[in-house]
Amino acid sequence: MTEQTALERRVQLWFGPQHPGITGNMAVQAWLEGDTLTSGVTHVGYLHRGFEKLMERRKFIQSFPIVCRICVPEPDTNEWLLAASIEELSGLDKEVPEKARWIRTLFLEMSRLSSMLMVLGGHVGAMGLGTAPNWLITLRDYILDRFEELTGARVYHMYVTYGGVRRDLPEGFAERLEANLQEIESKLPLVDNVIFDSAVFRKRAIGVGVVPEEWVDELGLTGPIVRAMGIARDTRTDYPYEKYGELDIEPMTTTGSDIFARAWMRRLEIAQSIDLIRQILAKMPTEGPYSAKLPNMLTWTIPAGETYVRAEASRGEMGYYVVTDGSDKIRRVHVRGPSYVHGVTLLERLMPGTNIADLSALMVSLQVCPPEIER
Amino acid sequence: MSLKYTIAPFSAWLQAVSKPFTVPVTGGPRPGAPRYRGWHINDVEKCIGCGTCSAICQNEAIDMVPVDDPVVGDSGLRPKIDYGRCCWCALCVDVCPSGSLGMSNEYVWADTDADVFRYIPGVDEKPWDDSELGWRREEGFELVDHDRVPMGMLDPDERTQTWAEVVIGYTEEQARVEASRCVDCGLCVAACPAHMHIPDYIGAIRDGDDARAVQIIYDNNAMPEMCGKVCTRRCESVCSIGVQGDPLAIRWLKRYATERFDNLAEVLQPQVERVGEGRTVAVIGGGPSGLTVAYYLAIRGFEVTVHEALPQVGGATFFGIPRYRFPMSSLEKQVDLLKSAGVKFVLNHRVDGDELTRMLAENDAVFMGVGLMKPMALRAPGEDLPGVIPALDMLREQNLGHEVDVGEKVVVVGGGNVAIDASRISRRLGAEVTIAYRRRVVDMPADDEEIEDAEAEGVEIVTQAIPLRVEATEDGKLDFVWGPAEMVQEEEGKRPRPKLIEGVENHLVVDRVIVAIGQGPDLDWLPTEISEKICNKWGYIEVDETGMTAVEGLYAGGDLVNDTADAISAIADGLRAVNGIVDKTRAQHV
Amino acid sequence: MKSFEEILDFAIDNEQKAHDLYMDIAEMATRPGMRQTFLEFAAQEMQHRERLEAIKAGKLPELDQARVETLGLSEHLVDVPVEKDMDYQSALLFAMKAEQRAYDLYAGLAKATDDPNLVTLFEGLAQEELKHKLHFEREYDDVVLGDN
Amino acid sequence: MASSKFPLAPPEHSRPHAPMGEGCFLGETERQQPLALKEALAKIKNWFRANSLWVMAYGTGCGSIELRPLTTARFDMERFGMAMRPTPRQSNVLIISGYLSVKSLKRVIRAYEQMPSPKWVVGLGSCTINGGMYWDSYNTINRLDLYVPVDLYIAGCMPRPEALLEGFGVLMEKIKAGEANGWNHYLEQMDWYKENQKKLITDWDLPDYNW
Repeated sequence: MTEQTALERRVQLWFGPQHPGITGNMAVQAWLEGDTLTSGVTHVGYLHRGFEKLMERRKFIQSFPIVCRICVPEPDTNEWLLAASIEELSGLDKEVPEKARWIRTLFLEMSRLSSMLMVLGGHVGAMGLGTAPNWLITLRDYILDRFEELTGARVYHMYVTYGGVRRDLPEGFAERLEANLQEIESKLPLVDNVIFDSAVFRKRAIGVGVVPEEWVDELGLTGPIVRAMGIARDTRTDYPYEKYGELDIEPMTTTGSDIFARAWMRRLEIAQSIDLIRQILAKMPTEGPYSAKLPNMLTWTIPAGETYVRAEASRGEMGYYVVTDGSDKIRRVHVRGPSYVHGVTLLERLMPGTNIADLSALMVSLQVCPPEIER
Repeated sequence: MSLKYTIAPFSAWLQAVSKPFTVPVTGGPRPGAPRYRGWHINDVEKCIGCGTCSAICQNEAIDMVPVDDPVVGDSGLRPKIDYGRCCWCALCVDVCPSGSLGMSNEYVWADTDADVFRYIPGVDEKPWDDSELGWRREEGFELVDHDRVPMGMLDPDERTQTWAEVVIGYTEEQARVEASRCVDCGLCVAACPAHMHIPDYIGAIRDGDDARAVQIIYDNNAMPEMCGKVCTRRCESVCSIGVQGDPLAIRWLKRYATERFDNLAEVLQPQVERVGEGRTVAVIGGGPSGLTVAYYLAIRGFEVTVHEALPQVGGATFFGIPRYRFPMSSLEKQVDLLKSAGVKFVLNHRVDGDELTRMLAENDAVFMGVGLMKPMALRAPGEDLPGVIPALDMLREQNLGHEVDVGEKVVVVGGGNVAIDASRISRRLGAEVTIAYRRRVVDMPADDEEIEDAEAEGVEIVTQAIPLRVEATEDGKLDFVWGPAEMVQEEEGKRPRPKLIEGVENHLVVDRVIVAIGQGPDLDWLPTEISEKICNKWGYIEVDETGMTAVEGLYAGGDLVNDTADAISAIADGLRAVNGIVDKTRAQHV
Repeated sequence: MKSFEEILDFAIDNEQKAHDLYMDIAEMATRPGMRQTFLEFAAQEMQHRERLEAIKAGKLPELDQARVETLGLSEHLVDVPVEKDMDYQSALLFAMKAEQRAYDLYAGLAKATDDPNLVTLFEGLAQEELKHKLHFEREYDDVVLGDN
Repeated sequence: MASSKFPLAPPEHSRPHAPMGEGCFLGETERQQPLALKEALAKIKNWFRANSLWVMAYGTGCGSIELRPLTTARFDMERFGMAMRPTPRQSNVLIISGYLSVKSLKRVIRAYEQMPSPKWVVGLGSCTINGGMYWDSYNTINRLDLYVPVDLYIAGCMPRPEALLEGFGVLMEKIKAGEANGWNHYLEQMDWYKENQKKLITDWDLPDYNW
């Protein structure tokens, strides 16, 4: 047998789009030597719907049902960002009632919690362990129940609007949410046992997929990935929005910057979210309007201007750059989602040298959300 | 790796003995949350078919389909929802001006056919029609603006001291804000007798294009400034925003647009076919219907002459409407526009029967809009006493600039706009005024705003008061005797009638009794051979769909013809006659 | 005391007289609209007459004894003389008053009679006239007093 | 999708579902069996098929977010014999969970054709019925049944897990009754489907059928 060249030994492998280990509808084209990737290219576009274009031909209020579909597991950040950016440009932000701001903060934090629960399950799910994901998705479902009660829908809430929120908290909502939080808290030690105390997970996660610290500023990394390096960076504390400034909140950090650290980071943030939700419920005023008086939404025009508004999604910093031209529609919007940086740029950099079996776990730990990459 | 990490995951087995949290499937799917956004429901009785739900739907999931005959204030359309488009955002529910649309909390629907997922809520029967729960319109969260921009008015105390216009009018900024409240449903267009293009001109005002607004307004109204001040606003009564909030101030917006321009001829450059070159038309009566005919025929090339008995055209809008509502300058502006369009006026000239016959022979068409000039008599004992005067006479004298003496205390009999005008004028002349009306305030045909204004100016309204007789007192005053009435509901849905309670008499000593109980046609001057053909038993004139009477070439319109007796209906009659005359002329060309 | 038939004949005659009166006024009227009005009134009286004749022939049930509530308009409005050129308001007023007089007649007869059967008949006829009056009063209330 | 682009009306589409008949999917042995036996066998087979639906886990659109809870203990699809399978070769239910971009459509066609017959397609949500949210998007298809035969639609945006369970119940009934024959229809009307698919997928590089 003649000696094969390195190039000849390389195997090209399509990972996705139809693959249970991929985090959504996207694909990775990988070149392997043995079972180690020499390089990889991400392929997106399977979910592209052209949100930014669609929003240019919808009136301001009509964009709400669209934006929440940008990120399926965590739609609410998008709703808030659209509302906040247009409120800033129109001057309506001064009229948002106090209670609406509290409800919005609660809403955003519930959304982060539900997303974190899902991703933590995904961490082990990607390694073929089914127990923890099944528990965590169910726990997430309890939060979805509360969302359903609050907003009228399980997944796409369309709850935040310009000037406030669409409905008040239902009677007894806080008590039922608290009961759910206790249920989640009571299950978390069990979850710890099957994730962080699992030999399988530790072996496959510790030291795998390390993101070097120097890439943070180079690539614009944000969110749990950065905090898992020990860098205390969190939009909620760095640029407080809504009522985060009035909450007792410190960015959680851990060290290691590997898959394990990022999973642990999410575990910490789940605890933090539960704590924050309790704080919000305690501080929220019971009386007062939940929405400002709105102008006619069918003819509402706002002055020309541009703004960038950001929020901390569970994946990292999410931002909307919005330009208006004085008409009743958005002139141009750019959705800056963390998934593009994490799921395309960072992932492609991390792929060389990664074991093909770890690729799925790596993608989950970067929390790649394909619909948000493509929009 | 320590043994702990090998053993710990097995703690999951503990769950095998814990309470399961599987949702059972028996008894159907779990009900949705109390405000779940499920399938649509619609209270079709409440729904007015305005289509606002369809307008706000970004997915074009809602089509308005006809299910019923349109009536005023209800387009007869109902939303049909396509669940191949719907995204359950419930913006349609939150925007619904009538509050009829809602959502049930049911959410299960699976079928093999893609074309079945659409229905008309409330019309097509569905299992969830009676669903108690689900997403509903909530008071306090509106996607449309329910609050009208308040109109500036003179202070009531100040008003009685002056003849200046009471309504101040919108500023540019106020008008833009008010105009932006429109949802473009078009119910007003159907309700307006003249079918003015209301959403279009409101849209132009909103977009800051006032000239365009005026052009659209003049498409089918030659006296919009008058309408902008005194119209009876049937448009506003059907405004979809008005179901739950304040209707759009359509009248004030029209007023704003027309007041913006002093020289209307410059703004309006009507591009219409001049079909009437070389043809002549005579108009008898310079009221709203006559002037409408004059303007639209003149810009089409007809040679129009308006014959008016009073020294000023305008008809009821001149002699019947007090100057504090419709100032002379506004009327003159309208007349100037007509003059610039080439309309000739013959003033102080009352046409008689012979002249009408001659006119019919000499002109291509004659339009008659002489209005209701004969006041209804009180027919109570003592009505012939000096000091008992018809309100119309009093208004005319006042508007002609003659001295009117109402004394110190006045009672006005009636509840229409004429009664209110007479009483407010009397207030300005310094009298103490009481209105005696046979029915209740809600039954008054007068505008609600007018009634409020009158009360603010100190007019006292006595309701359910039936005039019994008028007697002269010894000191030269009049004793107005009235009896109380009870309201009798004779037929469901009709307005209740007053019935005199026998045996009670109330006295009111006044200087003048002004009678404003209504007016009827006065067509005694018509030649019998014409009146025989065109009059009905009430003395009104009957016309066909082109506005023409049974006499060839004789058209009629205004209060004489319609049963609503307001300016905008007169304008609509005028437009009908214009179309009739133009169509006929065009047919003759061919 | 007169018999049932005689009284009905008297009432029929009354209706006939009213009919003739309206016909006369219609003849006098110069304006075609008003002529039409009075012809209609006359036609109505004819109907009333036919109704009474039917009762006389035993074809119709007894007269409705239910009390008719009128609006009380004719009581306090002035009477109008018969003129050549009556307008609609006067015509209604005239008709109203005529029905009122007919009512008064039957009501008076009912009072003056002792025979309970006849009282019932007179009162029925009186109510019948009141119904006619109410018809005109309603028209007056709608058309003439639209603004009051 | 404007109908003008597709002049052909769906020919005797997957609805109403034609009864199971002779077709190219039948093996040689089945062809030779007498009719009564064939029918009886078909009934038994359908009963088994309906009670062991294996679903391909391909998150084609946002609806897949509600498929995940379905697999957990709370909604527990496995009690109905349904399970998520990772590859088309192992599954017989393809869930199109919402909108399909043109790029995804190509993969869906490939995956669908790779699935062993009998196979069923379930369209979730408005997007598969008539375009849904993205009716005016330049990159999504509006009507799914122009490209692959759809046996069942479950309306919602997204349909909740409970609605999905109910929907699968309907699908099972259809299968048991032998009425869910979209796969058969696809083979019979292959030309029509291919024509529609090729109209949209301009960089067509697939074999005519992905066995």
